[in-house]
Amino acid sequence: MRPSLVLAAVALTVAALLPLTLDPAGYLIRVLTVTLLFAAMSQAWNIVGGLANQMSLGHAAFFGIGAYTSTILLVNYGLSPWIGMLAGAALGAAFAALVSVPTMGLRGHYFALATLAFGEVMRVIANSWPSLTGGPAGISVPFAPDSLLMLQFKSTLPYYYLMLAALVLVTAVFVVTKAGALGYRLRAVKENPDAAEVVGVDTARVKTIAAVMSGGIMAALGTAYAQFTFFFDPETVFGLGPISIRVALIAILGGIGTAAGPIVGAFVIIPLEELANSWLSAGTAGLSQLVYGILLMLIILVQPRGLVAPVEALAARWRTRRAR
Amino acid sequence: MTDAVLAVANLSKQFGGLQALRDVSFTVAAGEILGLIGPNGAGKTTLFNTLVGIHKVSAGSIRLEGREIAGRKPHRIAALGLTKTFQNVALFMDMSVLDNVLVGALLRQDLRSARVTAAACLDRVGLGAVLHKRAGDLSFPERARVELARALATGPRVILLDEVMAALNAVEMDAIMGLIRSLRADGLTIIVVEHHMRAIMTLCDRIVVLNFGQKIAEGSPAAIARDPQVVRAYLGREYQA
Amino acid sequence: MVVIQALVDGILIGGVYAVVSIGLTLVFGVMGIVNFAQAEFLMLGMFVGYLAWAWLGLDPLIGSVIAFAVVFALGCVVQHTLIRRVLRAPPVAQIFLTVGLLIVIENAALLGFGSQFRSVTTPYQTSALRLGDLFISVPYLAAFLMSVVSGLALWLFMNRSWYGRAMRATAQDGMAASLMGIDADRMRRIAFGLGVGLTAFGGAVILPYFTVHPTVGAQFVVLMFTVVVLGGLGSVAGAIVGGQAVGIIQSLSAMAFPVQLQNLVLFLVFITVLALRPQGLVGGAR
Amino acid sequence: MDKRSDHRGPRLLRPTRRAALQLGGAAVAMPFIARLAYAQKGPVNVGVVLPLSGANAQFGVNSLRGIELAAEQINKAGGIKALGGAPINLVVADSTSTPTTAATVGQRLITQNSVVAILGAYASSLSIALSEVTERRDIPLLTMSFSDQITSRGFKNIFQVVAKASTLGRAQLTETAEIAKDAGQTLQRVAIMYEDTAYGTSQAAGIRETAKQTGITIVMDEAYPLGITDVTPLINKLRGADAQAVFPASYLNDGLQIIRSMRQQRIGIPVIGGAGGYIIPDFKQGLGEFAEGVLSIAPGSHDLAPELTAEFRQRHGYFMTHEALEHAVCLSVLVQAIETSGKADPAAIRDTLHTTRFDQGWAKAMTGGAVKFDQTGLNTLSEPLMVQWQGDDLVTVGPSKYAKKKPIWTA
Repeated sequence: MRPSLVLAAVALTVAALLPLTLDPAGYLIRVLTVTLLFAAMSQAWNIVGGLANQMSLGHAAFFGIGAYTSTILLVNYGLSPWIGMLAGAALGAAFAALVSVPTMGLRGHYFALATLAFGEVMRVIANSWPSLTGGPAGISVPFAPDSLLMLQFKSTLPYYYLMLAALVLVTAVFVVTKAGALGYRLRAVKENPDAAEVVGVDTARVKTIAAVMSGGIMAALGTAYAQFTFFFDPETVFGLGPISIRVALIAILGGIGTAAGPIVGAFVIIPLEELANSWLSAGTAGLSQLVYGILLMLIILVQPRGLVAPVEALAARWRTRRAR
Repeated sequence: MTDAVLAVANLSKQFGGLQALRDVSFTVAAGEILGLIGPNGAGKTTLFNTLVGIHKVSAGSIRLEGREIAGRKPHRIAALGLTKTFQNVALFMDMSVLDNVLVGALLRQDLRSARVTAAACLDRVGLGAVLHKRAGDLSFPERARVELARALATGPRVILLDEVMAALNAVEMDAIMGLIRSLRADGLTIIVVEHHMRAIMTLCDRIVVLNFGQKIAEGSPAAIARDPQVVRAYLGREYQA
Repeated sequence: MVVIQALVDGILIGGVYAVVSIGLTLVFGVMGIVNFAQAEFLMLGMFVGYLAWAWLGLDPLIGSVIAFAVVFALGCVVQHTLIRRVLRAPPVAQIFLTVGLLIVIENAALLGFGSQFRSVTTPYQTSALRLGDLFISVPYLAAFLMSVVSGLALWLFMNRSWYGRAMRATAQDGMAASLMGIDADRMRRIAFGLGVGLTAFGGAVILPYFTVHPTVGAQFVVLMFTVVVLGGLGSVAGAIVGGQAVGIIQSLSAMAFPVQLQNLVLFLVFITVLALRPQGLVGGAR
Repeated sequence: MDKRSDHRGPRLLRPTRRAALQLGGAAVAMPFIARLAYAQKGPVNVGVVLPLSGANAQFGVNSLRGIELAAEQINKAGGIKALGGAPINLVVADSTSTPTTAATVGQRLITQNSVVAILGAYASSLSIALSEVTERRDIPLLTMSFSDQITSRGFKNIFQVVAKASTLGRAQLTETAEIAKDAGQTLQRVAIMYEDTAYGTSQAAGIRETAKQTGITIVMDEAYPLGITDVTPLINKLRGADAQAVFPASYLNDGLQIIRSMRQQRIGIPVIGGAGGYIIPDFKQGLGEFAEGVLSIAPGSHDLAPELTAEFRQRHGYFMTHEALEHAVCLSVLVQAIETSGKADPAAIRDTLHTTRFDQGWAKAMTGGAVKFDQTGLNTLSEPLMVQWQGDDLVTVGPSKYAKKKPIWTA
């Protein structure tokens, strides 16, 4: 068995058993649940940002589409969020395809800024269309008794397992994609788009496929988020800071393009935010965020390729040595 | 002209106000090795890039086995059987040697058989021993051979080689020339851009000469070597030396 | 008449947008870095201007010079200690270093200045010139004129002084510039200081009508990106055109659409320009 | 009264902070220890969730100052008597300005600090997100957020001490019409402009609704994006609208810009702000003499109970803002509920809050001199006030039974 597989199996076992030691409606499990969700979101971003090297700063657009689609369907038609999740994923994927058209030729900073604008467009639309979205006042998921069908629980524990399953699923999609033909093509496009084209890679097509996968998954996670928090407003799900920058940051800090990166990143960033908040915020306003910002900069300065990069490098050296 | 695998007619390419290619026409027959020469800046690489679709054609026609390919995207052209290597070596530096070639092989095969093909192509260019090295860690001559293997892996009908012999010593050069001949023996059609005149003269069946984006001569190596216009424009000193 | 009023308003505010955004484009032009923290230097400039007014009784239009000087110095330090270290890092690391910087500056300001909204009181804060039915806001006009002056000064600096030429040489090829005896590190330091200093200057000149608080940067960050992308990333002349474009689009779009949608209109223009002319409206100009 | 430049009463908070630190650290290392916190005896922990950083920080800090003042007074007066003098221990958490964070820190306060109730979180979106947690954990949440949504969802554990936004919006229009009538003018054409936030839109909806009922024409109805950098397009529209009065709902920055631009264009019609930025000291500070005569609706006002709010002014150098006042009321009402029920138990507190009329302590500073919640948790006694900048102070000018001075109407 490959060492990474062993590691994954151990991590999964720990993750599955850990909640049994925690208060099922407590704070820690909530933090862990949010962490798993953000790890999954960041992993979805990683398909575009890591494999295709397209640094999207607009992934909130898809996330929000998912959250609003399922919630609107639930509020207005009583449809199960599972159906809403599928509908949202379809819409998110479609929107990703749409975004791909004007951003296809853009690279680096230009792509980042264009996607950022798309995220903001969605936020403005959600804000200015109250008859559909509830507008700036936000939208609440109606209270319902515990039910898997309606994806609603009083305790945090079921959400924990929901998010864990989501993370496992998204990571599996990422790993399979990366190891498959699409993964090779995406890496080729990332390294040298001209050369990739000349040896037969349809760069536009593979980038669009990656974007559509990523957007669809992100939207599905939006539904999971809506069901978990019960209330959200345009700024929460379409926000540049709370979502778009955050998911990219998590992947980058962990190490983009690797399956472990977003997970490691999320387990560093989200608890760090929480700790900074719970230790310092009662003292002086802004101090916790200040410390958080300084830590961010330090990590980027010390390890610009992400926290898993040194481990990856070691593993790669080991692999080549063995291959010889 | 039915036996021409590649037929270029009145091809022009403009960048803004700069006329990089003007009315270039030539054909290549199946199984031929065609040399393309010209002084620096004559438009050789531009011609290659235009043929494979990296640059958009400004005017003219390119027919591959009778089919018009001008205006198509590079990957479509590659799928139809025309590809090239890059003068400055455009490998996927962070990927392994095998994976580089694998990407080319994926054009016509699934992942499993592509891997076999890629290894075979690397064997053929003599790099069977470094499959798992990072492409960026290779020496320059090795990189050029990976380029060649990657192009071969796409299963082309016509292949354009842009200075694959640069920086090689005499032994290595002979090996590559042998390889190119064996590819021709397999039925490939090859166009070669090369600065090394001895190589061009011994390798090619026919030579096209470009200068200032225009074709100024075409013929057998011997005829080209005697063409006064070519000698004046380009060969002169260097070839006689 | 209404159109002319909207146009005049758009041009005046556009001048201000231009001067706060020039710094962003300058930093990108010289170093290839998109500085997400740029708007935080606007906030710092506003605070310096405010304190100069509150403590020394200086009008913000004069305080803007102090704001420039202080933030210029700070910018040099930031460049030397932080930005310099990621010049060769992947763009993602660059962007997120500046995101970290944004968080740090914003919260340091919250700690240092408190969360209060602060506003200066000037004798001309409610004055306007009146030309027939046309109103020209004095604070806007003053900010606009200051912007024009600073834009001219920057143009002179970049084109007439040795520093300016050396900086442009560094922007084109840092290595070659070093070989010619230019201290590229120093040029980048000055460029970054100048970039954030100009933004701070712009922050101070809008004080007569705008309120400062630690999170005021967030109101400007996307706007600044829009300005520089419309004009072309890295192009100083472009930032001026982009600023005008944004000002006029905002002002005119309000006549046809609800004001609520003014940013939607702006972003759609932004995306269209990026897709069709990624080099910006003034492509090629430097 | 000790001298302190720091605003937040460090002595009061120091134990809290250390406790949070220990608990936080322990919880990460060993979840078992965290549970022991439940067994703790002694002070009564009250959660405070407020935006202490981010865009709403100023209002969060003011709110906290109000709560701290009330807590200090209660503790100085011997704590909670029904519990043998147990002191109030505030556990403060920063919600930043994001709803998710508000919910998460709320969860933390409940499970780690075993708070008996939570106060907060100023902004409606934060309070709503927070209430989703408190409702599921059956912890009372006392809030001064205006939004109608707060008490319209059938929640059992939420208590809104102020009138709803739609009520405020209605009063904003009817009170204004009243004042205009007294000045001999009939209000027929009004303009509304509001930021597109939960607060702005719901208040505008209240005005719109009332205008329809009372036959007043709305000649301009414009939402604008939060964080607008240039209000001139709005004022240009206002100039063309021929309104008799304008109703802006916004925080401070937009408010100052709106007044300045109006004055530049010589638009002299009365301005009736929608609370928010129009009734804080900085408004006067920013505008100086140009603040004079600006009216605003307010859910509460410091001058209704000068004997209570004077200490705040003394301590901080400005009048007690309404959010500070109402948050003090939240704490005071909570403590009275604990006294009445005799135990620091969330369920008992909730039931007492639903059934009791509170007329002691800070509750006296509210309209009607008391607080009484109905079954939805809305304070039925709260009435919106009309306040006006006169001289250096913000004074209550309506409704007449609460008015301290006569309103000035400059038509």
